[in-house]
Amino acid sequence: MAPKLPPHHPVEQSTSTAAGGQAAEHPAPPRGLMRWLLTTNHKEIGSLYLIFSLTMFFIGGIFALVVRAELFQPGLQLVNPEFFNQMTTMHGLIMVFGAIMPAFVGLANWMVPLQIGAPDMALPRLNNFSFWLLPVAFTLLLSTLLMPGGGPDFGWTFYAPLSTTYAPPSTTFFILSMHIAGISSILGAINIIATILNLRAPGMRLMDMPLFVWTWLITAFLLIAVMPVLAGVITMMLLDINFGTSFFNAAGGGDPVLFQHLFWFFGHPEVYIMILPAFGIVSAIIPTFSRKPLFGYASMVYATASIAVLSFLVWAHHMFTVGLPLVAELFFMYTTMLIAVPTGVKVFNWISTMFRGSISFEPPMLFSLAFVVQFTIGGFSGLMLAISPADFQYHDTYFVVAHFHYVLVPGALFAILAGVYYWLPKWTGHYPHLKLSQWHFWLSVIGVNLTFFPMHFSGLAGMPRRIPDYALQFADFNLASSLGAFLFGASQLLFVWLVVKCVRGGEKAPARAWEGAEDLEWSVPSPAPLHTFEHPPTFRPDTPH
Amino acid sequence: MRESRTTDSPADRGVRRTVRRTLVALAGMFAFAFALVPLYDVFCQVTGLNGKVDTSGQALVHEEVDESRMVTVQFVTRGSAGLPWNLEVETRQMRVHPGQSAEVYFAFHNSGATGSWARAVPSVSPSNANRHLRKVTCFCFDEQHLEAGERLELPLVFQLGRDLPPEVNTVTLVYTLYPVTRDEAPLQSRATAGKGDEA
Amino acid sequence: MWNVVKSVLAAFFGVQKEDRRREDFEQGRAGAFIAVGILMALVLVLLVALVATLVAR
Amino acid sequence: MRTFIVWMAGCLVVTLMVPVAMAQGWNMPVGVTDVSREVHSLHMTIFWICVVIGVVVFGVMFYSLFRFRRSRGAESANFHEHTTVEVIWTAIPLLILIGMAVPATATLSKMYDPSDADLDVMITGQQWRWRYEYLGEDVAFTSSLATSREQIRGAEARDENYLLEVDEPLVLPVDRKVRFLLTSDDVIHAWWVPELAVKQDTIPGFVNENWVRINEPGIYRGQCAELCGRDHGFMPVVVHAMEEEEFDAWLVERKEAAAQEAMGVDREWEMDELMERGEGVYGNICASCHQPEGQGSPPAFPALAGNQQLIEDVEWHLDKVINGVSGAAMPAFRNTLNPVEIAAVVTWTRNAWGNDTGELVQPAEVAERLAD
Repeated sequence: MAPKLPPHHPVEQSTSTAAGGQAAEHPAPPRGLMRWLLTTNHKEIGSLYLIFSLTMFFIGGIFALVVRAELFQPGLQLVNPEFFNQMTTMHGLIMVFGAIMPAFVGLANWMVPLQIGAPDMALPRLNNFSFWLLPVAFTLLLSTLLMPGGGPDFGWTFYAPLSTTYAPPSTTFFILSMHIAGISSILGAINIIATILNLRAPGMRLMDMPLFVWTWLITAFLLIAVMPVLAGVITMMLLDINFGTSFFNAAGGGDPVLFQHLFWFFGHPEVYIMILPAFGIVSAIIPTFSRKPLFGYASMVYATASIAVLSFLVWAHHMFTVGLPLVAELFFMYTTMLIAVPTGVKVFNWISTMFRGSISFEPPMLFSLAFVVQFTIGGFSGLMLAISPADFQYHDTYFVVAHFHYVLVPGALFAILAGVYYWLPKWTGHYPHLKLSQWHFWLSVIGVNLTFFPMHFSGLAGMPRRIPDYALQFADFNLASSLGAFLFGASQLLFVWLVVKCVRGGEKAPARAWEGAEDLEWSVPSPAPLHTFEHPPTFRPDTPH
Repeated sequence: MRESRTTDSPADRGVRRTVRRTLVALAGMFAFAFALVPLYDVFCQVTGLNGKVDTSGQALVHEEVDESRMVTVQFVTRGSAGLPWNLEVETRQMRVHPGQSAEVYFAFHNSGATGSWARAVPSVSPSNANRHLRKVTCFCFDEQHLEAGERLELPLVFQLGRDLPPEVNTVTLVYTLYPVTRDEAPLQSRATAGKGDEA
Repeated sequence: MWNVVKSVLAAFFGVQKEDRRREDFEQGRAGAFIAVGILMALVLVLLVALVATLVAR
Repeated sequence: MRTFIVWMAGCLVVTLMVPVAMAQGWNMPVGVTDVSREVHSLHMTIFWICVVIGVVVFGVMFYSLFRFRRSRGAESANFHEHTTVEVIWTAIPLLILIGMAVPATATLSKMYDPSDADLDVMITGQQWRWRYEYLGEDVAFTSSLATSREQIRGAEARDENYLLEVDEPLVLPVDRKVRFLLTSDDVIHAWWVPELAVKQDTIPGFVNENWVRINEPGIYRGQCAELCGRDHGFMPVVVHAMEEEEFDAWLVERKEAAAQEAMGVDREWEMDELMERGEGVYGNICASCHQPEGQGSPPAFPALAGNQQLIEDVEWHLDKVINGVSGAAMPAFRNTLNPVEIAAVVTWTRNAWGNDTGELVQPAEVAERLAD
């Protein structure tokens, strides 16, 4: 087959188009705190999201370290079981809703307008509002820890009736904070959809968009589809707790299993909400550092869409042990296995992109390569979990913990870190310190694998998840996991130092900071001025489609 | 800044249209979440998922009794916290032919010092027998009230369909007694409205 | 119409020739693709459900 | 280049770790039932399929990283599409998956076989213990954690079966099909024994079904697998599988012991006897929530020591123990404890830790309350 031309585009290098005529029509922004409270600039809001997410990442990380410290050796040493349960629950909630999701929204805020040549998000004031909802939501959520009876202690999946009839009194506040965080996500999604569909540079068609934009568009649709379902579920919980209904209470004719169906109808697409934008980031970075166009751009888009559609058809694979009828078990087993196909296509495409490229190993590429390998490992364990009879043994053990941490930590989180390293020169005008970033990378990789790899074995050997103390045969695995967790946690401090250093100074970056980078964001100066693309850029797809 | 512009560019119109559409989709999905509650009940009744049973009586179907097959039907009764009641069944198990109707009595007894309301929540195992179990009369369709010390016997009349899957030889009916706080009752029926209001 | 179905099938499979894709994006209407896509998704669900039911017998 | 070698070495170490670890027995147990063997073989099949795919995929990836690295002067090609290859790598995984689905479906169908069982056992999850009832046999008992608090706190050396010991294991015969009916009194639990490949959620108000036919006698240990509140990590499952004759003898013995206990209800009990019995019951059943010294852990678990309502109102006290508290962790003990045990534990709590009421509740009184 004859090689075809790439589906992406050399970009106008003249910075005059991009930055031309800024400042003149913009009043001076208010100073100090008010500036950040009132900002409607997508770049500033993007930075706010990222800083918020980093803060939450450390808070959630501290909770994880409390858990790992207690599990360092058998016996109850540091915390009592009630507090342990609150820590596992809060760790999950904060990492999912407070760290990973806002980080992706932050990246979208920064990069989507730059990648499609838009001057800002479509709804800047809504953008400001949806950000400031988050600190409110999470302050509320964290404050439940100080309430009588403690914070949520029923796992991030908050299965009824443990989270309704048997829940601590603070649960109503937990529901409220989830509602606020949910509204924030929904507003963010509306904004992103409106931006992508309406503010693309003239001449840029959907199939010309960078994959990060594509994956975020699909993610935003997923958010629109499932966040209302989450809102519905927690509203039903609220009614059950405070108004005497019995949606999930068997005593009143309700059904606890219904909760799980509704939750996972939200929860499984939620999993993809946390991974699709990661695919987009990696699909931008790998071609850049392979100096070769992305292999199979169209099939990447199709695969993302297939994954999104399939994500609505697999929810009950989280519930194989609740006593589903045989037909349902088979249906969900088959659909779950089908997801492996588009996911596999993505991995193959990334590898084909590297094949016969000209590969260099800058920090963003290192994190992306680690993403590909370790996300694939998470995918393998996911395939094993899909086999329903085997899942009877894996379900609710550390094998599952290992699986989803492989997908979310060296998966989603590494992709976010890769994106940050990739775009830091654009944000700050400086390259991140090379040696430090390499140290950060290697320590993170070792830490992550030391933490999560042994969990496969402890799970297979029979250790259930969410237990504060364990039988002696699991001691070695847990020791390794705890050491790894502390190593990983500590190495993230390096990251903070590195980012601060990079903001303050460092090697200057040109507009096109990476040699192989092709998308529109590299046509504006580094650091990107506050206002870009006030006049739409000339988008010149070099292929005549 | 965009919003403060007075000009009505095509992009602005597009944004407004997109926002309108996503808001409609949002409202639809929120409603859908609540619609899933009754839908789930229908789904359960069709598939027998979770041993959910009809909460209203079904008509006896007159069909030929399958003399060649015997099925064991077990009855299990359970209490729950907060209710000083006993529920006992006259026989723990009986053997019936598919197509045959049978009657069994359950004795309720309130050993508490005050009158109270309760409901027996039914469950059937295995779940694929559920579709073929027809309850003609059951105390589980209604909430029951017993005065302090009162004793009450209520019947269950049921029939196993002839089309009961051949591998099912034992059917277990479990009844769990739950207390009902009477002033909650209207709300409860609202929550379960999707499957035909009982009583 | 048949072309739309073929393209959607290709999308489900995840593989499509570049020129065909270009053709779709120049000639096809988004609405048609979405409608057929939803329809095919339903067909897929029914197909898997059918297989599951048959196997469970 | 150096970086690259480190990469490869790291990946190699991780890959080599896996078979070594599995050889060490760090793997899913093969188990002692036909079903568990099938599940194990499914697990190993899919595992090796993943290993093979992984070796191929990562092999190509690392080859590319090595061969086409810029520091070696690689020039990039410009291809970005190849329909045949794409079709192949979509079709092959699909075929592998179908190949995997076939044995998985067969095993699953076997697990869902509801046909006649020789013995029915009802398993009820409670915060935080298991209750076993042999249906139609009049044998029922509660099984709770036997590991001492001192071991958990680290004041004593930990036993070999730390946290996996119970006061009374579930006793089952080998070579007979045992049907489990699973339900719960409060929240969702999951009954799991890895060696039996049975993990089933227990759901309040609903009954789940599962079954097992054990091939080898022995003691098999597992745990609750669904987060069920504070002591989720402290509700182990122990199954003692016996030869059939041995099991029948055990069943007869249990029935006689129950009859013996029932006879004791009618006689007059002494304070000392009740206190001794009550302390044992309290330690087994009540202490996990209300704490060994009766101080409780409010607000979820009220204190018993110095509890005025309890001290003043014996009727109220009996009612709570017998009938439980709706929507709280306090279960009804009317069916799980016998009259002697209820009388003993009530007597104990009314006279321990400075609750010196001096009152004594006779088993006969309790029996009367339960009956009328």
